[in-house]
Amino acid sequence: MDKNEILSVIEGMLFLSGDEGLTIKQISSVLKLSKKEATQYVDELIQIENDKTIKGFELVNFGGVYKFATLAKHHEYYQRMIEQSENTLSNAALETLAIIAYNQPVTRVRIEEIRGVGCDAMIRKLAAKALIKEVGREDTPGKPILYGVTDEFMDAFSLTSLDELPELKEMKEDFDQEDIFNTKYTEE
Amino acid sequence: MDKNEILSVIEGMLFLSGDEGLTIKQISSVLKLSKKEATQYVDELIQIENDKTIKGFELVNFGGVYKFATLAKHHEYYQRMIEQSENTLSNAALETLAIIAYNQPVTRVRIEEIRGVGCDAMIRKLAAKALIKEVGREDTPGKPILYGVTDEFMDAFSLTSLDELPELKEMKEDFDQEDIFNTKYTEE
Amino acid sequence: MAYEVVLEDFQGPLDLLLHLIKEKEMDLETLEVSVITDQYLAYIDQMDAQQLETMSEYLVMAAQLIEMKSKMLLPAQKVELEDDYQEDPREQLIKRLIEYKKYKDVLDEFKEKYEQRQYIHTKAPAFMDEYVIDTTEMIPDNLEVYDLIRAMQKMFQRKALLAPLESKIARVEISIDERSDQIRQYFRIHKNQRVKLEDLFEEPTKIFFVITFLSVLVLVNKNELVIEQDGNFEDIYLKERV
Repeated sequence: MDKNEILSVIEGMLFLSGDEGLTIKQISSVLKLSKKEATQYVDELIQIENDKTIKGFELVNFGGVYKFATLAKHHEYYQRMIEQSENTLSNAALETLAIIAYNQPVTRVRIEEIRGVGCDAMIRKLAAKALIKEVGREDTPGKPILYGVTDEFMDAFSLTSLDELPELKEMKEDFDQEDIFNTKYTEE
Repeated sequence: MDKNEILSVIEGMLFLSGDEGLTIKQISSVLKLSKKEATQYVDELIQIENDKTIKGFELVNFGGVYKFATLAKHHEYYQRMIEQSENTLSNAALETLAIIAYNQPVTRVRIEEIRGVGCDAMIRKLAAKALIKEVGREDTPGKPILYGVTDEFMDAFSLTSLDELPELKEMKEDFDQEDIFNTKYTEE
Repeated sequence: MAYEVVLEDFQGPLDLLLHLIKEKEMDLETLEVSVITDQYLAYIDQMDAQQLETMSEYLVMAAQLIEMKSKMLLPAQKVELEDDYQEDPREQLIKRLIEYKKYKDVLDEFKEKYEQRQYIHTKAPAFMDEYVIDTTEMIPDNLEVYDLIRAMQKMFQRKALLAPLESKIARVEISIDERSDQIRQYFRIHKNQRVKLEDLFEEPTKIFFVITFLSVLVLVNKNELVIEQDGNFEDIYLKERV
């Protein structure tokens, strides 16, 4: 593999890792390079990304974690991008709603566990839209608030019952042969 | 804002949006451009990303949604860093999806007619996978649900538009005519 | 044995029929109902009786074929008469087979598109919840259940993407004692060397950072390690106290 290919793969890896970013250790292990080599390649990549004419994001190093990050000077556009999506619900909002619908009554901590990201702002936003509401307190230390979906939620998604949502099992399952046999011919 | 800045912001927006991607409409509204201008910029950006020497990802268009995606040829490296949730579609699933894609909007009964088997469970499953969705009701007795394919479908099959589906070989259905009988059922 | 074969290989009675027609090298349009019916019934015969419930579609087709075959044994005149008024069931079946075959023919290409897509990857959207300032009470009016399903599917995909990285970034709860021992071990390997403080922070998790930092303080406090810095804003080094 020539140098440009290695740099391309590193670029792709960093792209895929998104917010999480990658360490030199991870890069070197995927590409089977020494840490020293990996560091040299990453340094070179930083230079290349930095020199681009069209630059929507750059390669940064936060405490040994490398990741792509957008430029501060374009912040207002990204802000606007989020705002623009307010007349629809963002994917993050929909995801949070779906988790609440499937798990209600559910605490914020549990939602965050499932999503893998903090949801504080999101929950406030959804509550402001009356799509979710507090439905009680969990009987555990700290008495955390339990959330559930509202009639407005049912209305917004034209649901008469939460049973109309596909089963979680169906959403996760693969289309493996085995399963097809069990379901295909069992009709009403 | 000069052209390079606009292209940079679009690049940054696409990066942030990840697999959700962006439509021309979203890009044009954030940058306060006409749709035509936005399309030109995006086309230009596709070209620029395509011409990069170091290329870990490129700009793709699946069903009118633009997003960055890594290159197929580097797949083996990314496989080492992501869990390959072996996504396979069974033949039954593919068959059902194909019939829906070519005939949408289409009712379950019609799909079953073509396939010659019941499809209730399969349709529920494809809907749970977000590959198809209800797109309305047919104006016939019983108001049966009409199904169509989704953005997720377009992405799953790397389609920019449904025109890219393989062409169905039309056979004349008029059996009173002699020439029909010339076509032989042979293996391709 | 044959039952398994049938189910695995065929997507239904039409699929099985196409297979038999191909096997017999028959013209689809001049389908010989009697031959095909016998073949079809031979397949059905091999099926496990216990599974017949799930085979209803195959049986319905078998019944239709038998009916067709018997009709064709009737005097031709009568068939002709019926022809004027209603479609010959044989032609109806042929039509169905032709239509079904149309989709069957593109399936490989269809599948290939799907498989190709598996080789390219996208990333999760950047975490931008922090930008969410909107507190309007408006609920968008264009929502559908599909939106929820799609969001969940994206989340499952995202989780699959992050899982291996997360597992590498050992989430194990490590105690200060354990981490201190690891650091001692580290200095046993790097004997008499000055080590950059940041080299100890190899796992990029907050908890690991905190535990490592506290462990270093403990070790310094116990006089096992010394902190050195050559000047303001220079790198910070650690070394074993000898």
